Amino acid sequence: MSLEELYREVILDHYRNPRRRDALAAPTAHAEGHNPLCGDEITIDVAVSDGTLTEIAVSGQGCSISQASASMMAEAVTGKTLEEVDTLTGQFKSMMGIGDGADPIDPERPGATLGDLEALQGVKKFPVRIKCADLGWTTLEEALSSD
Amino acid sequence: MSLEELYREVILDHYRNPRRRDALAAPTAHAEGHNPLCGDEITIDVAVSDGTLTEIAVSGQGCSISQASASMMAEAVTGKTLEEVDTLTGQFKSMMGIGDGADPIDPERPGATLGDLEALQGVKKFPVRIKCADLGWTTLEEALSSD
Amino acid sequence: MADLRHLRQDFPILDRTVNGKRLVYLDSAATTQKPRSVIEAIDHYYRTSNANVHRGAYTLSVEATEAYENARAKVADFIGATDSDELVFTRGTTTGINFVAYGWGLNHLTEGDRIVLTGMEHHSNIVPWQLVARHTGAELAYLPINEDYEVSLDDLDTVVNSRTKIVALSGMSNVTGAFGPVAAVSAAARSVGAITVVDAAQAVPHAPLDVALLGVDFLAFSGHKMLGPTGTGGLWGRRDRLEEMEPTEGGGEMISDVGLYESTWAPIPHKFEAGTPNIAGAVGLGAAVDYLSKVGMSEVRSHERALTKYGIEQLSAVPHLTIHGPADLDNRGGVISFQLADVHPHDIATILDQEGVAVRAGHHCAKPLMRSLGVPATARASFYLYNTPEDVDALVAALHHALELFGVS
Amino acid sequence: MADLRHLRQDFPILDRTVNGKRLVYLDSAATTQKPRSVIEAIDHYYRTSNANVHRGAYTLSVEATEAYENARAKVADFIGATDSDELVFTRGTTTGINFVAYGWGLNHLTEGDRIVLTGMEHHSNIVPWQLVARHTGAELAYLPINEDYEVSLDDLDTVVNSRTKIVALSGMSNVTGAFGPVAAVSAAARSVGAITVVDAAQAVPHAPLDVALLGVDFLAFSGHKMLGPTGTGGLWGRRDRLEEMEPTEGGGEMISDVGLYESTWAPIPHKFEAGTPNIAGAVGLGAAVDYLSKVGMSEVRSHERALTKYGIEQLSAVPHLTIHGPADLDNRGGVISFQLADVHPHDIATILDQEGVAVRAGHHCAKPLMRSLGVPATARASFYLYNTPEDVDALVAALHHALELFGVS
Ligand SMILES: Cc1ncc(COP(=O)(O)O)c(C=O)c1O
Ligand SMILES: Cc1ncc(COP(=O)(O)O)c(C=O)c1O
Repeated sequence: MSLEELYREVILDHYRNPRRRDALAAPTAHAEGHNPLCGDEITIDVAVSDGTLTEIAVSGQGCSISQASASMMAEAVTGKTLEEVDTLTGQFKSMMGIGDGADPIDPERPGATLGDLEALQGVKKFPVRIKCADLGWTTLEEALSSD
Repeated sequence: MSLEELYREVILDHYRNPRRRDALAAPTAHAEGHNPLCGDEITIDVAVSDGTLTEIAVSGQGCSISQASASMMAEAVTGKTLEEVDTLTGQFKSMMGIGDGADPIDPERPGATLGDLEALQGVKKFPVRIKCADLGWTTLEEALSSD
Repeated sequence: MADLRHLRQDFPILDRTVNGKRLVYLDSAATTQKPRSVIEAIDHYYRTSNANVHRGAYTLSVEATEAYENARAKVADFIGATDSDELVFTRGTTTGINFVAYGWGLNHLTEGDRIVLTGMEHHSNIVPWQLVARHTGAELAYLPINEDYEVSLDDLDTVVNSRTKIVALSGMSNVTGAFGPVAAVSAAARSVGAITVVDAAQAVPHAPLDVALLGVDFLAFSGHKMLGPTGTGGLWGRRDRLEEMEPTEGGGEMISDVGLYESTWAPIPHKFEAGTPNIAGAVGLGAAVDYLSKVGMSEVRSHERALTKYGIEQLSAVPHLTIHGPADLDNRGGVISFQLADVHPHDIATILDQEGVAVRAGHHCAKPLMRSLGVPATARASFYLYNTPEDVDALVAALHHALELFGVS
Repeated sequence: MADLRHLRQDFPILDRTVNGKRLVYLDSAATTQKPRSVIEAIDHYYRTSNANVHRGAYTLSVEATEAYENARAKVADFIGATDSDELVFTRGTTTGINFVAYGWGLNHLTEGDRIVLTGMEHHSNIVPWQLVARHTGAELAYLPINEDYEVSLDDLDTVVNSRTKIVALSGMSNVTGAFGPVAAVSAAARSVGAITVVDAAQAVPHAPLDVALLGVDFLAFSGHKMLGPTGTGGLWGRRDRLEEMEPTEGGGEMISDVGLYESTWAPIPHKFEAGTPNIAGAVGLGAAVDYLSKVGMSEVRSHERALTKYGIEQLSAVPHLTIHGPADLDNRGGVISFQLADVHPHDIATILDQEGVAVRAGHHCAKPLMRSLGVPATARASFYLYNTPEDVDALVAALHHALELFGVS
């Protein structure tokens, strides 16, 4: 368990410069997520049209892990079909060792499916922080299911 | 600590044939006592005139100790001045090892001051039962102070 | 009799003497003794992992949180709850029933509504309902007990009427040992849209129990009556019932957000666990449940059933002794209340204590039931897995001594 | 600094390592570690005297009752109460405050009455009052904190107005360490006929305190924050206030008589102790109080004062570190909340944990205060008698590592 593995540069970059913060002109769904154990918060607006997540806006506050994960997620899901988003969510949760395992990833090469998000795999070794990494994803799921 | 010392014949006699049970025609004071720890109950009516406790009626239910003690007390206080009752109460409590010690008794010869009540001195060796022995006396004190 | 004699060595207190005699502990209905594994689990927790739970990002706090939440999962599993969120840790049965009375009762009862209880309830399952009835204008109604010491179902359909919102009954009386008719009563409750609350203080510790099959809404029990630490207990509730229930204590851990004037609540079960919980207690209760599961609750039940049979036989042979409780062993647990001639129960307890035999004497927190029995107090012997026929024999011998002392023959 | 280093050997957990490093426990404001004497008192109780208290006429039960009531006397004495009936055992501060809110508040507040709180309260001293305000139509008003992190008394006379019935404030903030102005506020309360309730969760454990001199009406504290077991605490109340307070839990032990429809209550303190209490917990709390008394509360206070001085000095020298709390050491206790550059408190806690240093991160159950501070969370180090300057040094070293990891220089 090395802290250097947890606090990768790309994570700190997303923490300090979170992507997709701009409010959406016409969101079609919205959700607020909250980690009662630590107080982290994520709020998500999405615009979905024709089965595609065309735009997303993320805001919130919390630790580097929760904020960076949500920021990377926002990048990763934009422009994807809802089916692709669903698969990606499953794959991310698989990497974290949570979820139903329906969307496995190659544990040796998570980057092959998850790209930048691979940087978060160090979180798995810090069990308390898994919920932080997962917060954005759970909030997104909620937004999409409230649609 | 021998049980034979606790359950003296005179105690069982008072338990089975409690004295002074008859209701008073004209009580001047009344009190109800209750030992919340075991549920024993004593109810007392007294008639006081010219500083003398002329009559007393006791009723209640509970263990042999509480009922016998109240019965013996009733016998002992009838006809006494309030001052004498007060002294006797203090002496009884002294024998039980409770009270303020203002009315000491000769520990070697309690019978010299307390008469039959001496039979209760075995109770002192059974700490849980001291409150039982004392219940009648405390109730009497209450009745007299409510006067 | 399922021979559980080998378990006695797990209970350190059973090695002690009282007044020079072997301790014969016959008061498990009040609280049970603790096996070494429970005592050591508490000790170990304080020596290695003690920290406050939740909101802790450091190792110790994570370990403490895991220990606490693992205990919840174990206890939930023990009573057959598939969803451990449905298990709220409490201080005991009393707290659990009060939570339901105030948290569910206060906001579901209105003037003229009815709360149905039975004639064999413990004060814990009476007083909270009296308080809530007073606050809401609801009325109380009782299913009385019959001459077999069982809850009478004769008037079930009229007592549990259309205004009934809550039916609360004991799974087993702590005085007579009689089982409560939970299935029949909860069916009647359901048919009028009322909820059923079970006081399982004497039920959970002594026999297999499966909340998933019982068909009730809430069930409260005490950890200290099932080998666990004092100050522990559980309230199980169906998820939807817990969700519609208000928290009755406000504070830390039970909130989602707190503003100056308004707050919102955490999801169940934390909504009902305000403040720092009894963490070591929960850990100890988890160890207790492990112990009971290893022995097997069917074994516990059959051991106690056999011991109760033997106890009733032996006690019935004591002159001038009357037992208050059902004769049918399939309808009662290991609690035997009795009178002995005109020896007052407190005197019995004092006399037995001189022989090392610990029994309880008094109204057993069931004054209304005592009034039905027509006595102000009883003496009570109650069994658990560590009791043996020799314990019954010691009890019987001491009772003979009591008769002698009181000159009864 | 009062050198209490020799006490460390009394705390078994301090021997353990975390992530290969010596455990540096800096989270005593959340819960404290336990000395061997407390752990052993619990163990001893279960091995030798465990029984239910009160109503027991046998030796074990008498011993358990004595142990329980002796613990009450010790704890009462520890806080300066001359009458141990004024000390109610609770599960913790949260339960104590809820008891007062529901038991005293509900039947003394009416529409338009005012409850005054301060801007530095823990959720435990906010949420119960919100709940009771909602039930009664009373309103909440706040004494805000000023730029020195202290409760502002500027508007005391207008905030504590003639409609005020209850003033509730903390003796010491668990976030900033600031002491609450108990004397000034309770004087203002008295002058309008209001009662004062003190949240003494952080006050009782860390300095001498004497309720007989404080002039307040109720005072709640937690046993587990003063070396005692989890699931313990005390509510002290002036006799007349306790007597006019309603019980908030109904059940066994708290009654005088129970009928089918009406009941009457036992005298204080038992009126507020429904059900089987946390007996082993009370015994452990008694041992904790013995331990603290032997060390001496003035020693504890001066040790912590010196450690806080050192801590503030050392932390102030860490680049990009901001402390949220009063500078005046006479007006604060041993709790230091801080921000470190843009490193989120949870990240700080995770990083420190790798060095064995346990600090808490989050809103510390004080969301309204966090809003005043303008931060969603802080990291917090808090001290007790077993902490040393080396603990502060370990904290500071780990904070430097955090700055490195986050590339802040
Ligand atoms: C100031 C203050 N009040 C109240 C509490 C609540 O105490 P408990 O969780 O023991 O009920 C705490 C501890 O978290 C506290 O620090
Ligand atoms: C049937 C029954 N209900 C409720 C209780 C109360 O349990 P506790 O004292 O653990 O709250 C008891 C135990 O005394 C009991 O026997």
